[in-house]
Amino acid sequence: MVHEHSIEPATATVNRLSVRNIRKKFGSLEVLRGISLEAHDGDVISILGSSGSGKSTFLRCINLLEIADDGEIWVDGEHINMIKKHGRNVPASSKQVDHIRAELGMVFQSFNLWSHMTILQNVIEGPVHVLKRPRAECIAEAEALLEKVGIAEKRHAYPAHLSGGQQQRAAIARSLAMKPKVMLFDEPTSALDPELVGEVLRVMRSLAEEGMTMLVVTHEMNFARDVSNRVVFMREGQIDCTGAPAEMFSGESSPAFRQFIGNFRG
Amino acid sequence: MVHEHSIEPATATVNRLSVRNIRKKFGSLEVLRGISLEAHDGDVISILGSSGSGKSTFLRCINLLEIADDGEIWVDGEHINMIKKHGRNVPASSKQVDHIRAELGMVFQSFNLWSHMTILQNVIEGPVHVLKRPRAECIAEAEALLEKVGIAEKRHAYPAHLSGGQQQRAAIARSLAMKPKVMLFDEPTSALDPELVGEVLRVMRSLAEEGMTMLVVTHEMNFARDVSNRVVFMREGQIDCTGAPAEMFSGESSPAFRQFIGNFRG
Amino acid sequence: MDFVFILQTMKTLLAAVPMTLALFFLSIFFGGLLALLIVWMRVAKNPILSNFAKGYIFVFRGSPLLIQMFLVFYGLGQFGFIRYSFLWPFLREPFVCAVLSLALCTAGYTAEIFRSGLRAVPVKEIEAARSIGMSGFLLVRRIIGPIAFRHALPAYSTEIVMMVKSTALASLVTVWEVTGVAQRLISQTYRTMEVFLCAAAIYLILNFVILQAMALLEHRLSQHRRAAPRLS
Amino acid sequence: KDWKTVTITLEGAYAPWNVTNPDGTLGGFEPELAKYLCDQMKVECKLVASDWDGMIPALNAGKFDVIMDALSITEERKQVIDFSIPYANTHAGFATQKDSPLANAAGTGAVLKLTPGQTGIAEVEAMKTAFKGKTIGIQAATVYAKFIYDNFGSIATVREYKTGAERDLDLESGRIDLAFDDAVYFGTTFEKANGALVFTGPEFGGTIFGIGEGLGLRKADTDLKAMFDKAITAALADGTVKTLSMKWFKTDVSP
Amino acid sequence: MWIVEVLGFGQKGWGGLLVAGALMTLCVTIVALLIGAILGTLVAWAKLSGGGVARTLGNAYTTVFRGVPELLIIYLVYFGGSGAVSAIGRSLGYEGFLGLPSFAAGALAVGIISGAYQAEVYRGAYLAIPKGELEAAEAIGMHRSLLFRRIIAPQVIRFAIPGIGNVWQLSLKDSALVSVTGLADLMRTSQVAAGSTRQYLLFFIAGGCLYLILTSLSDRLFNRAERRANRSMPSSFGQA
Ligand SMILES: Nc1ncnc2c1ncn2[C@@H]1O[C@H](COP(=O)(O)OP(=O)(O)OP(=O)(O)O)[C@@H](O)[C@H]1O
Ligand SMILES: Nc1ncnc2c1ncn2[C@@H]1O[C@H](COP(=O)(O)OP(=O)(O)OP(=O)(O)O)[C@@H](O)[C@H]1O
Ligand SMILES: [Mg+2]
Ligand SMILES: [Mg+2]
Repeated sequence: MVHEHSIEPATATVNRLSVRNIRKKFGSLEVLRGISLEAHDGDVISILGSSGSGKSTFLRCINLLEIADDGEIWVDGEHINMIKKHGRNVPASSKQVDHIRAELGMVFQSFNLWSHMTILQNVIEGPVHVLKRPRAECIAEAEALLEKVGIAEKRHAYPAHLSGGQQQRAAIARSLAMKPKVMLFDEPTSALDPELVGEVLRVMRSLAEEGMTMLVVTHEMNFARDVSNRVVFMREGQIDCTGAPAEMFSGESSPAFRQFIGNFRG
Repeated sequence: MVHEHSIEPATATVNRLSVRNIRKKFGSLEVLRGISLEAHDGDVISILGSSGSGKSTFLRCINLLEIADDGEIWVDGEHINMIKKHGRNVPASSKQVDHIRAELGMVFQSFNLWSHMTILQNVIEGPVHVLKRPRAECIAEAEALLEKVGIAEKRHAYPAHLSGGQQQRAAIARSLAMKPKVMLFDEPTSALDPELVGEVLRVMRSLAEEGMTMLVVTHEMNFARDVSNRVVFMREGQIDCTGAPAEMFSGESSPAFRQFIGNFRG
Repeated sequence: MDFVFILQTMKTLLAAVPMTLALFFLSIFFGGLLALLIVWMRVAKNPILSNFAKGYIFVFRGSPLLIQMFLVFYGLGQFGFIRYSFLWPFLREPFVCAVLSLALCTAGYTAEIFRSGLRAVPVKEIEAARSIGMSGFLLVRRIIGPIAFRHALPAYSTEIVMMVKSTALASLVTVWEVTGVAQRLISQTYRTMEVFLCAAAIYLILNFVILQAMALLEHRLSQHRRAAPRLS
Repeated sequence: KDWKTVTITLEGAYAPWNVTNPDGTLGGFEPELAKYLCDQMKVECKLVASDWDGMIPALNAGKFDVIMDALSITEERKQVIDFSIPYANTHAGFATQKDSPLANAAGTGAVLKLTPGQTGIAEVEAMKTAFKGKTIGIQAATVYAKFIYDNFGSIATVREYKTGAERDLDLESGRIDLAFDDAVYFGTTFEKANGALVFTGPEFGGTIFGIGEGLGLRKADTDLKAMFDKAITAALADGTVKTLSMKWFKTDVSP
Repeated sequence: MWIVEVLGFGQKGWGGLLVAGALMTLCVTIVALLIGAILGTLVAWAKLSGGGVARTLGNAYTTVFRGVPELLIIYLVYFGGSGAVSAIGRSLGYEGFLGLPSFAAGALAVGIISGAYQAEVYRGAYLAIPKGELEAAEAIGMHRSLLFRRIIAPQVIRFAIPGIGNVWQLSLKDSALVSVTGLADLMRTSQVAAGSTRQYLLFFIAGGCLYLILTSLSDRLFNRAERRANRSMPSSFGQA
């Protein structure tokens, strides 16, 4: 267990994802105040933290939906190039942005399925139009994926006709279809009822078992404890403490984290 | 603990709410297949059940947002009169419907605050315009209520400017302002994040302590176990089993219920 | 009722329907293209472009089409530099001018309609697309365009119906479509009501057909909004 | 019916027959003639402006009693309204740009009196060769339109305008080569064009375009027609029409 | 400098008449909008809640008055309406002509058209009210008239404001057609001035500019109303 306020050196080796000293301000509000993190092959990292601590912003900075004011990001060893424009950080190449994003799967809290497409169309959209792969091949893979997350029979339905848990699983399938190197999950279960939570967690667990690298922002302590191999606790835009779940939940953590999990009777 | 498939006789005594053999079809889909229930003064009844089992429909039938095809309802001893029109059940008197509804408070899952009114205006709307009570008096009471649910400082804000938990509490205050005999809650916490859930449950708990009769459709097992004095488990439009929470959660319940709470490690 | 006269009138008016339709389709087509350009400028970050688009929309929505058409047709010809430019062979033609001013006008309206469609595209669905690596034209073509178009469709149907009626003004610039022919018939026969009722019937039928077609399109594009098919 | 007041309508935008002054009052040849006629008949006249498009139906609906708007007396119009005797009869002619090759066609400056149905006129035949392939602008649905179609429809492109004013703008800009219309109307147009436009070929007069311009009246009001006929006869006899005509048209349009 | 003189307010200037025309246009449009508001509410109500017959009539109204050229409707009202009034007058023993005044006929005609568009606006606005808010009102025992007055009407007005702004814009321009009734509105005044002076381009441009001024004034008014009505919404909600 480390109290992590120092900067990790980013070694561009087998690291799937490497983030160094990310900072982000919204106006005068400093939301991220220097975050560093590394994820290796097969890592499942749970990111915990109270509301407003900057968890979503952190994920959004990684896949460049927000541009960090400062810091470095490597995805699968590739460094994301930034230049300064009018005193603000902007990506040097929008081609690289698209390409990096295609390697990072993002599953949003509110699913964000495209409402004008069926589930199958949602899933093949990226492979066919972004990766420009043959349609027939993509459909076959998409059907296998939908099978895997357990909603194959809904493939011709529109998102609005699916329950929340089904939509969430469709969103996961959509991300997986891009064969990302790393998956980012933003509170994948918080809008679901207990039964649906179970379904989604089951899918994520099987992904973890297959060795997918994942960053998961979650309020599900059970998931953090039982599935992930590392827990990161964020507080006021910084990493307050991090460590293996067994250590963290057994009490060897910061006082803030102990207070945070106070209500949790695991 | 009773397996409840028989019809309870409706004794019009101190029962706040009494429902006998309610049935409801949507088209060919039989959503409620004969439900009976009694709630006495101070009862807090949790209604559990998986998605689609008819919980919401049941609450909506009680306050006549849906008209049951069959069955009897008494509110505070008063029988709701129905007549047949074109072969369908309709309330005999719309005056009675308005009057009954004023005695039943309903808190919707999606709050349904009136978006064009401030929180205070939302709360006094019913007392002033439906109960026709003096405005000044209503305002004083409303402010006390808002104080009680902890959002007094937001009274001049519009619903859209409040967080989910604040909106939910405003909706509760709006219902309470009508001084209902019975409160119906439809999943009052399912759209909230874990911290807000706590706030809302705290308010409900204090209502329970004051002796308010409540029917609560919920997914919060902790609430069902710790706050309510009776648990009803619905399954496929029927009451599968019912009983005191202690008995139900300790395993003396139907196999379906045990499976339902399987994931719950209270 | 003088049926012979009405029949004769109908025959005369129907002969002008192709002209009305030609004006309509061409101006809707070019107006739509222009509207896309205007709306692109309107939402652009560049203040020069967006202010130009704002001004364009203001002028063409804010003044009567009659005046616009008059100025395009009779006004442009007053300027020597236009009369001696390469454009004159085109602008000399009344039909071209009629289509041009109809298209300019509808582009102003249509741009506003498309913009409200754009505003209705959920930001989150755009983010989802970005997060799989979509950007630029691909994003517009696959996600933003279809959603915005679907949302704009009802308002756009209304605009299209108004365009059918607006073609009536083309007789001002010597393009004789249905209303112009009707007015000419009236000044020959002085039977205002009969002739106008015939014209009205033609427009009503045209618009009814167009509205039905648009409703069909709307129906086809809103599968995802309808209730799910019953699984029985 | 006892006529004490009579409502007369005119367009107020057809210089120099009738115009609106910047202060909103009506002026021109017809309002001044109307004043004389009403004084003759000892009735009070009210002049109201209204739109040309709705004039004849509005007369029959009873919105006013008389139309005085350079209304040519024609058979078609006689089917729906009645006319007084004519108070003017103007010539018609071709106009073109001053430096156009079509200017100064044979017979320019002459006046040709024609009767209805007359064919084989030498001057017209000459113009047909001169105007071959050109574009002639006319005001739609006028007596002149028929004349142009009958004589030039086969050799030239005829373009119909809703109003003469629009046609004149196109003549100036060169979209059309020739225009055919009322000669006194052209008089004002030429004045505004500062000499850029001129007549070409002879002016056409006689009864070919009808017997002239008269007042439009409802068929039922025969008594009113009789009163106006009498007043117009007087105005023609004592030279009032001629005086007003010289004032406004710089030529005599008395029938 | 003759332009200044011709468009000015002096003895030879048409400024006064043009401004009077603009005011007339404004009056016709305002009255038409009010007539349209009444008709539109009735038709929207018929289309939403009426039985089969009312709904069919409502649909017919909106289809016909949106689908038929405006000019024709103005003719129908102007001449047809006068005919009707005269017939009533005659049956009461009044001889002679009893017409709808030009202003009334023009405003009524434009109002009828405006009503068809407003009906659609109100219908859309009603459908935009979250269903839950209506249920919440029913659930505390509001009866229908109270529900309409307290919950539906205020929200319909709020949602309808942008749409009404568009209808206003349409009516402003439809009112240009009432000149066939002889009403000296802005369009006809421009045409009269153009015909009397033979300065067509000048007066059409002047007329166009006056229309644009009317538009920008009313735009400002509607934007303010929209902001006011949306004060209960988050600031980003659909605002321009
Ligand atoms: N686009 C933005 N503009 C301004 N402030 C923002 C923006 N996005 C987020 N913030 C602010 O940044 C802070 C962190 O937000 P963030 O969404 O990252 O929190 P979070 O940890 O994901 O919280 P939650 O658990 O509630 O989702 C919050 O105070 C939020 O108000
Ligand atoms: N208005 C309606 N028309 C047709 N079917 C309906 C209607 N309302 C509900 N249903 C159906 O009735 C069944 C029960 O619905 P209900 O909303 O009562 O379930 P629930 O127990 O509240 O579920 P949840 O926990 O998901 O809210 C569902 O299958 C639903 O599809
Ligand atoms: Mg978040
Ligand atoms: Mg429910």
